[in-house]
Amino acid sequence: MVARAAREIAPGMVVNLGIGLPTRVVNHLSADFPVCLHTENGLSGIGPTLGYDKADRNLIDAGGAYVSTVPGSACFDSATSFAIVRSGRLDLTMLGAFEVSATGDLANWKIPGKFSPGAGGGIELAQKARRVVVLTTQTDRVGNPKLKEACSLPLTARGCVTRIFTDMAVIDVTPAGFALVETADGVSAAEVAEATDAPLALPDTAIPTF
Amino acid sequence: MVARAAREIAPGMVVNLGIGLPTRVVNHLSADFPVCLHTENGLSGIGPTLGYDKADRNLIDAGGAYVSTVPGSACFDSATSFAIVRSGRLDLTMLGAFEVSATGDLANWKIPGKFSPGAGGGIELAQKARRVVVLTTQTDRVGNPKLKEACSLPLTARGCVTRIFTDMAVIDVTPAGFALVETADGVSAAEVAEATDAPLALPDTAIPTF
Amino acid sequence: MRLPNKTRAIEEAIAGIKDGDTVMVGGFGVPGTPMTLIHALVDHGAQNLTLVKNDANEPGMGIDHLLQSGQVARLITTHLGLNSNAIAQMNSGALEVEFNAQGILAERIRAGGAGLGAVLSDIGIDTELAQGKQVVEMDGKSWLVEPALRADAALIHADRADPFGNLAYVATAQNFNPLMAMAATCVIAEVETLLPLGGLEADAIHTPGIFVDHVVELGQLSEEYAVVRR
Amino acid sequence: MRLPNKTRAIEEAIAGIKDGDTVMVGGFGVPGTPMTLIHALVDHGAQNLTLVKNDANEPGMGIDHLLQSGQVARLITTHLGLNSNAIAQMNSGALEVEFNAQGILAERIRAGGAGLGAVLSDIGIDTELAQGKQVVEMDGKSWLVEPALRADAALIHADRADPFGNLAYVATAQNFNPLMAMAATCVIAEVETLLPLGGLEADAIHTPGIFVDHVVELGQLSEEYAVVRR
Repeated sequence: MVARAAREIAPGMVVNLGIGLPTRVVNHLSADFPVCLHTENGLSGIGPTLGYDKADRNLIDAGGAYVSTVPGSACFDSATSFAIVRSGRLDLTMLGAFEVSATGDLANWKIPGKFSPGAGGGIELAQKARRVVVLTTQTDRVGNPKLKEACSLPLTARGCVTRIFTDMAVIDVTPAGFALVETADGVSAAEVAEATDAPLALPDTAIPTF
Repeated sequence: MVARAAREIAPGMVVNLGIGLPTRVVNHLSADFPVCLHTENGLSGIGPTLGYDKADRNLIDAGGAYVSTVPGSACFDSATSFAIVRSGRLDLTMLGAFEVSATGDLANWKIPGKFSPGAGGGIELAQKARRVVVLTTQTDRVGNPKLKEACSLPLTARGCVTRIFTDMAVIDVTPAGFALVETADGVSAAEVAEATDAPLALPDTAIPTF
Repeated sequence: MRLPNKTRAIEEAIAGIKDGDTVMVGGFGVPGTPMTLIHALVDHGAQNLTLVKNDANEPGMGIDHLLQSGQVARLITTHLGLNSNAIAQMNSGALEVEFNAQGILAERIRAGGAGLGAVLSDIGIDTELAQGKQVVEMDGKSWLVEPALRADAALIHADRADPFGNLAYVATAQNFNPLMAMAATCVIAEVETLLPLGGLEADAIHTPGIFVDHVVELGQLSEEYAVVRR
Repeated sequence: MRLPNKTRAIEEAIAGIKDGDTVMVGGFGVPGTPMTLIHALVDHGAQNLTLVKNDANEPGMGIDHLLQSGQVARLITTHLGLNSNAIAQMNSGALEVEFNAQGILAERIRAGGAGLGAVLSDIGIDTELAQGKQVVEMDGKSWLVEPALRADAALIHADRADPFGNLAYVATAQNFNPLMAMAATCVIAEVETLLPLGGLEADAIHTPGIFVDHVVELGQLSEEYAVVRR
């Protein structure tokens, strides 16, 4: 699924990869692919993640991983970094999710009573990137679908998500709700629908696999 | 009067010298005097003004004069420059004036129907510097007093001026109005009062001269 | 991953500007004024423009060329004192002028570049500059609403750049350039020196290339960039 | 003219912080966190503090020391995910926590440093983060009022400085430091390398020394500044 999500990045894009699964997308981009990766703690032009031995103590991404730079990287303060986000200069952000609704609402920062560490930069990414896609497992640890008719958790942003990459499928958020685009190799459309807590439209044609 | 005004600058101050007469104060500060001069077009640590032959085409003050730097000068954009001004980091600004009122109102940017090129950075300097003093002639070109009971011109800022240096005198703005502090050598208190269009309090003691 | 290349021929960079556009122009006096891009905009010929610029340069220099060619309908600025042509056009009604306090113009542009709606300020609140402005009460105090400014295009002058559009300025040529480079849909930078990727130190970049759309390398600088002898 | 000297012993720099003060602390994770100044503030002992910091570091690191010593009554922040101590204190009610969207916290601090009253933003306007916030209508759209934040003191970490307090940061250790260095009445910077006046290039200074009150030169860096092996 991470490799499939990486193919969503078009040449020339400015992209922010959210904490967690999305960060791993960087490992699927080739050295000569033209893209600018942005991290909200103040760096454009992220290079591959580094091991502790090669790490620069002052060079991390927003998730705390030690990253490298590429020729042309730029460093900036947090106000400038979110000016980039809020003024619409991010072509794409890939975020994790607790829940995504059939109207593209995203919940990924708070589970009342259980998990409320603050949203960090997630709200601005979700609300202001030109395109927001989600990278997540189809269900949570106990098997409950993350794609639902409506979110039950506090929202990060409304109507922001346009596509979801899961371990089972690629699913679009359309004006009519969720629509299956692709399935993972060996997964059936029926299995995806079963693991989705909302209607899932199927294409008229054969469903590609990834 | 310019030399006298220069003595108003205490060691360690951050000072902005307005366009016109105030700019000349720089020539009365010694090389080892501890002070930081700020110009609103984006420089802290102004050094002496330069002639055209030695000028750097990219290094001017807000009045367009070619200036130099000192060790430790910093350059910054216009937003940062006025952040310095509005957040109260200027200990002192010296400004020119068309009129000053007995309550410290300043008018120095517009003469309706005659002169209205815009206020530039003058309003923020007058409103936000910790101390605002004025450097001007006692009367205008046709002999009309610039110090008046109330300003007739559009205001730059209200109640901002605390002291005025003129070719005739040093005059404070007190809660009771104008008060004579010093006179220029050879000028009498009566002459200053005559050239002031508002009551002028005289000290009980002998009046120093400059 | 490698960073995309944004170097362009000047005509291509400027081609997207349309009649009626709002165009921000960097510079405070000569330093930082994109003299070459301004001439290209005169040649391009877009009409009925709104310009945003700190000052109107001087007669025969900088944006005065756009005023003289009649391409400017409106000017948002802080001070016109050195350009008698601009003042004459304003007084005759040929040019609509909106004056801002200088630091407030800077903040309005920055707010546009930062995706904010406005800033609240008390500058000029008890003077005629407050006339017509929306007032908000907050914690018992009155504040003026100073709306964010954005533009269709920004013309920027930088000292050094790389092909991704990372920019560095020198001395007092910085002024409004880094702010305007955040606040326009299409940001065009003319640069004195174009370095390869990696030629600018990451910590010494004033404008991250993410904000910049087109990079135009200048050749020999014209006399307009030189020291002005008055 | 020469620029004044602001170098101080660490105890002298920190001495002015009082019980009940609001203190901004730079850093995002380890990079840019003024570890040494934080220890000095623990030793100093000021109580009932309000801290403003992007995150709460991790247990046993950075501002966790101030949380553990019980000096912090309130924390204005964006994310506590890596500090279980902070979350426990929040859940027990020992620590009052105010969460902000990260870029909005940055803008509120910058607005304080720029002498503005607030910024208007639409971030989170249709979520629970908007609850309790003042709303302003402008041009037919609703905006949240995000008030400026200022502090009594700011603790800053810089890579290089000169005696006047001009500061330069490296890599992602910049983060909130340049913003907080604008927004406090007393700005205290710890610096890894102290250079003579003129040792920093004027165009490569991130924080002009005008904003800085005290410069503290660090000796050998403690383990707390090192790469974190999880």
